[in-house]
Amino acid sequence: METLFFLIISLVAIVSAILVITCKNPINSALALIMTFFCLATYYVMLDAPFMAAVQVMVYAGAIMVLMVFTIMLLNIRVNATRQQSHKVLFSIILGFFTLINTLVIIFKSRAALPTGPYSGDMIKNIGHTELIGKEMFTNFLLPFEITSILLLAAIVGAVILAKKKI
Amino acid sequence: MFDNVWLIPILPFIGFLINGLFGKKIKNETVIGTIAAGAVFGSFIVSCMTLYKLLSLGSEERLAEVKFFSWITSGTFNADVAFLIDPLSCIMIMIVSGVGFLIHLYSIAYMHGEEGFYRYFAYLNLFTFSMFLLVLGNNLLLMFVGWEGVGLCSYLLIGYYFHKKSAGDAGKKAFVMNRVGDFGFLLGLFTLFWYMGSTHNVWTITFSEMAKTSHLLPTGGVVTVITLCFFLGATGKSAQIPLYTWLPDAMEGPTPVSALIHAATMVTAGVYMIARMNYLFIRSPETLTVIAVIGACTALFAATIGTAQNDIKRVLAYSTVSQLGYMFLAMGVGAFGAGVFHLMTHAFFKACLFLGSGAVIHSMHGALHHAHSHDDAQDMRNMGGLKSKMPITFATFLLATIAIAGIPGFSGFFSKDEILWQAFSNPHHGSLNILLWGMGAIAAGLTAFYMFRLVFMTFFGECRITPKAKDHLHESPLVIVIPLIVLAGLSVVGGYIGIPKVIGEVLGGIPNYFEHYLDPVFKYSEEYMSVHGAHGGIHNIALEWGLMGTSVLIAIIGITVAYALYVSNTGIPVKFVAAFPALHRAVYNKWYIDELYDFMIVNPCKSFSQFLWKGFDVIVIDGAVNGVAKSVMALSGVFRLMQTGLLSNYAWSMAFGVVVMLSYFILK
Amino acid sequence: MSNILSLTTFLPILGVLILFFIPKESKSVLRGFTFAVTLVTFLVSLLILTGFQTNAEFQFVENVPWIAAGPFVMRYNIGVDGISLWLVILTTFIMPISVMSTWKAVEDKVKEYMICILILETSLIGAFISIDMFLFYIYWELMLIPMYFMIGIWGGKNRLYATMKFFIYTMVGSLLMLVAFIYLYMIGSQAGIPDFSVLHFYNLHLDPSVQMWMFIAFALAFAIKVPMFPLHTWLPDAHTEAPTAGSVILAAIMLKMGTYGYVRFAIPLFPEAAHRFAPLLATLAVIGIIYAALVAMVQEDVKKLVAYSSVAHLGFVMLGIFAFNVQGMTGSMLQMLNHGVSTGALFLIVGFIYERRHTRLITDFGGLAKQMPIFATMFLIVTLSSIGVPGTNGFVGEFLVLIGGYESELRWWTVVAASGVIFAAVYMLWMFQRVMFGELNNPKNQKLLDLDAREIAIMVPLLLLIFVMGVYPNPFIAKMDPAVKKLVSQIRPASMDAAAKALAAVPVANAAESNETSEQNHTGMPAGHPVIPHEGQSTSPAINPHEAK
Amino acid sequence: MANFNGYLIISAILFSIGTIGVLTRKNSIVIFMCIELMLNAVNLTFITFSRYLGNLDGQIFVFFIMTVAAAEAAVGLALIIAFYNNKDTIDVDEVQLMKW
Repeated sequence: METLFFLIISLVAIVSAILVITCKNPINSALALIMTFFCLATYYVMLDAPFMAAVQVMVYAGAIMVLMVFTIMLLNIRVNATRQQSHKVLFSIILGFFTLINTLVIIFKSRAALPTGPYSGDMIKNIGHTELIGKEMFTNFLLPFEITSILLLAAIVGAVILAKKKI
Repeated sequence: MFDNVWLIPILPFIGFLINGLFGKKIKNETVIGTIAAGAVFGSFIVSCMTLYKLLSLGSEERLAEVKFFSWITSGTFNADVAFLIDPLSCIMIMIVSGVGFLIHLYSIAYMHGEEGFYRYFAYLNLFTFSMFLLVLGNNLLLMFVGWEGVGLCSYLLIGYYFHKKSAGDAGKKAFVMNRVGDFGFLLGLFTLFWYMGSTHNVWTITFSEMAKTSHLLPTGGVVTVITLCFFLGATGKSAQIPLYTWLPDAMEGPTPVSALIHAATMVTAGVYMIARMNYLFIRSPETLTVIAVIGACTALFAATIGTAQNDIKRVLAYSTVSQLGYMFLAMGVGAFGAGVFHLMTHAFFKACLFLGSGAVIHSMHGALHHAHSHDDAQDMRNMGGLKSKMPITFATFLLATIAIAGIPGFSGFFSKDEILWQAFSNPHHGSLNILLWGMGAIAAGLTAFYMFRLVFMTFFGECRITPKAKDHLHESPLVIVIPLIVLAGLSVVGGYIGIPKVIGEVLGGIPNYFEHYLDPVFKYSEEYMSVHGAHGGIHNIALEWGLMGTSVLIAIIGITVAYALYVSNTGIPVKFVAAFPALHRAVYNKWYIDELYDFMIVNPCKSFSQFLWKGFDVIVIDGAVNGVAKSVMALSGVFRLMQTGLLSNYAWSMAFGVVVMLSYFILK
Repeated sequence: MSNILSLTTFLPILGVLILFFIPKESKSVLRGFTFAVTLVTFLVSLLILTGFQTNAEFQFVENVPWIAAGPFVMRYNIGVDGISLWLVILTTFIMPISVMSTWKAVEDKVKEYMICILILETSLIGAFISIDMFLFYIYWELMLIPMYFMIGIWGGKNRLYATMKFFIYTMVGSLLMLVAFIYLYMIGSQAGIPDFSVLHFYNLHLDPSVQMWMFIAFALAFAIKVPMFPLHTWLPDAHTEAPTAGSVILAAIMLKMGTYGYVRFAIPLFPEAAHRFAPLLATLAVIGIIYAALVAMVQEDVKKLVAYSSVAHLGFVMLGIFAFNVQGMTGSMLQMLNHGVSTGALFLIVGFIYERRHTRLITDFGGLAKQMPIFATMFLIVTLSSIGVPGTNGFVGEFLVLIGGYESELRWWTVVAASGVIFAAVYMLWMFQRVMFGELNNPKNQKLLDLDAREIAIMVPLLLLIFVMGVYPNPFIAKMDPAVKKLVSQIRPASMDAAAKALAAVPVANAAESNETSEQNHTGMPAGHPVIPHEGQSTSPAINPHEAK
Repeated sequence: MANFNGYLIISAILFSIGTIGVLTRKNSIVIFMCIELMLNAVNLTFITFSRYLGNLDGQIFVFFIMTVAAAEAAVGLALIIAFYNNKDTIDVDEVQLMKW
């Protein structure tokens, strides 16, 4: 039963991903992307990572896509009908196809690694996923956490300066 | 015993240093002259003492080596600065210092008023120093130092009037031709050193050791190569057939220089070298034939050119080349003693002739200068009748001319006749002897002809000088005349110390002092001859007298023809020239040898090097280097086009890169 | 004292530091101070000379750990032996002279010029004394930089082309050498060699095929520097564009770097390969001698003529090196010193007339002998030394090279090289005659003044050295003899088995066969000349008159 | 645990779709979105493995990817706005100044 559900979700994800790259109007592709993000969120839940799903929805679907849609609206971009030259499209599809083939080959060729980590599936369920992540985040990964804050600061300052009309 | 020998070369060297460094400040000509002449006179005194000490020794142990310091020692090769005193070197130092001193004395007056007076005497002393090195050196390397040193000094002295382009060219020509000869000398030295070392483990270049180990040398083969190379060196230095054209051009230098360097001393270096290494030359019959033939050819060839020259010094230059041919002829037939004897007598009368011609030119120059005419002071055609104007010069000149012509009783006769007889009777060349003797005799006749032509044209007949200058012609000052007289005396008396055997017995058993004196030097070659030589030499007294008579007869014929042409009826030479214009022009232009050398060697060399530079160096090599640079630029031009500026291209190439790498790692 | 070598090397750097504090405007102080520094360095280097005992070992050795990066261990390992001693003394001797010669020649940016000269001096001395190959490589590259600036900034018209060509030409060569160094180090470290010191690598026996490639790399780098025949075109350009001092240093010392490289690194490290390549490189050397002499003959520019003449002189040095015997090697070492002195003097002379007339074309001169007599005599002496007239230094070196070459397998090469002696006389005397003799008709020439006290002071030490080395070369030869004998012994035994192994190992190398055949008929004179059979007869004691007496 | 492969397959597909999108589209905003899509595909892989391997490092790393993606989005969109102000278009092929 679960696999059937999984198949439906993946079908939806793939169709919306394709929609993202094919539809002419950027708004439609934005919406399709949001749809993909939701599918991903469900995956995360299926992988016993509910907190991640929540964060995914909030950050990606909520913040980033909203920003994107806002920019599209701000710049009221006319739908340009011109498509890339055909030969470029053909090459890129071939290239995309080859990346797919490569990754699939890696997936199937690689031997299954041993589960080494301390947190088994049911542990997450009974202790609570968020608590575990919090503990992990603020003990081993404290330094990267601080660095990401600096990264965000830099991004904010950069975005403000770049987007201002007269510097 | 001979410890003061080092004084001989050092005195002229000190004279050179003083005049060279401080000459400009001294400025007083007599002081510079006395320093230079005094230095050579000092060497003359010491050489006399050395000769006297040498004669006091018994004839067997007349060999002494005095070592000063070791010059170059590296590996198996060592050469040290050491002097060898033996009969041969004693004669040479006597000639060099004696004639040298007289010429120094003569030049004090001759070079009076010259702008570079100190420079002239500095170079002359340097020349005497290097000549002493050449003559006294006990090993081949030291001899080579003297050898090149005299070449250098002749370059400096020929180019003395350096503002004249012809003098500069003549100097350069002399040096380069000597250098070609030195190339041969070097090769001979290397081959000898290498062969003796590698096969017999005798690593030496000193003459005494070479002589002692000369029995190890084979006959012919490698010795022929060695001796031919040395002979090439000798032809370069002593102006024989292939490399003689520099000597006539060397007359650009002042006359005393021609007298000292190009008559008495330097040009005899080649003869001395062969005499010094007689044990080598005797061992290769092929080389001896080559030397004899070239000697005879040079004698005849130069004599023919001498007959048609008008410049008084050119005539004497060609006569020197011819007389040197005689000396090499003597060496070629194995008569080393006769060759050295002729060298000595030639030094006397040729120096006297040159100095005499110098006196004539000097007074002609003065006279023409007074008359402000620009005629050439050396051209015999505007001379004549100087007999009355310059009696002493005429007398000495005549004596020397008789000596060179080979009239009996004078030194020339004894030495030249001895050579002719040895050429005829030597055991080495069999049937070739007659040809050699014939060429020698004809050359003797021609010598007599052109020498007396010179005397008649300058001293006899009416004076052809421009009328205004006629009364300015006067006898040269005392300092010029004394050396003339001394040299004329020597050229008369000089012959009597080496009277040939056959005449000696007739005149009451006077032995040939000169031959006996030189015997110890040629000891090893005599031994070799007694063991290996073919014993076919002719010892017929009557034949010797007969040949002697014929050669004297030819000389007298030469004189009478000259008298007939240039004194009694002077019209004949003009008619003769008109009759054979081509022959005359050819002879007058030295058979176009110089033009031939230019055409065959000098110009192709120049054009080839021009091609090498412009063609090969600039186009090929530089072209390749710059070509590499340009191709790199072109290549970078191509790669530059890859940056199209389009984002999609860059993204695509990045993705392509990832795919390729990924697939590589998967497939590996 | 033990670290005198480092003191000599880094004294100029000390000078550079102090130079920074001297104001740029006070030119004479700058020049005076630099001259003082170079003079002091020369005096200090004389201490090395006096303290040097004549034996084959390295002396004043300093061996201090320097870098240990991963597999590579480099030590600051320096020392001087018979071979490098005289080259160091030559460097410190030439430097004060070249500084003195730029008194009036360089007016703008004098401070930078002096700094370049001092850095150049350090790198040259360093290169000669370094035993550690890596240290040698650093000094080898370091010397290019100051010379690049000296030619590039203070040079003549198209100086950029010349300096770029000079720099890239040498760089390419040295990169090859670096690769060879590292590869050698790799092999060495497997064989248990702890660091880069060349002494360890001397007795490391490599098999011939590896040796061949390594030798090619080294030989190419040093051939460019020497410069050998096909790779010489950078020299005339570099010389014509360089300022006087630059071209004196370039000619007197930097060219010796190439030949020193052969003697120190290329040949002793790879004896078998050296023997296999000896005929080829000797041929290039001999071509170089004749070719450079011929091309020098037709040059219009005096400096280019002198540049080509130094190519010819160094051809002689290479011939001496490849003779592989004591005379040849001593001769080439001497010829290096002579070339340094005489060509350095020649460039100074060309500099004098260039400073007066600002032209280098021979046709612009003529009849200077009357106008400048002192200059004329000095020019004459230096020309004679360059031709190699006996009594001057040129002759001793050339003679030993030729006699060494004649005894080795390079017999026919030496015969051709000896003819180079004639061409040398031709082009030098022809140039001398066109510049000095003849009519003084060019008005500009009539106003030239003779050498002043400074210029005479520069020339006198060089002239004295020309005569001293010509008349009494023994002290020079004695000091370098043991080291040369050791070097030759390092190469010589290898050659005996090299021929045999070369035959067995590399079937196709015909160079080995020619090397082999010429060794068989060693006794006969030029190849193919039969040894006369009846030689025995003359030595048989029975009838030999000599002993009999 | 066979179905883990499923998640990996999906992320591979999404990733390649994102790549194709980046390479083909000319509109810079859509390119931007495709990059976001690729990032998310990678996130999915991370979480799959963290779940499969049992340690949470993967998930925490996804956090960091998200922050980076956010920062990137901010700066990227600012760039696009600035670009639009100058060129009145956001067509990627217009920006050709960075060439020889």
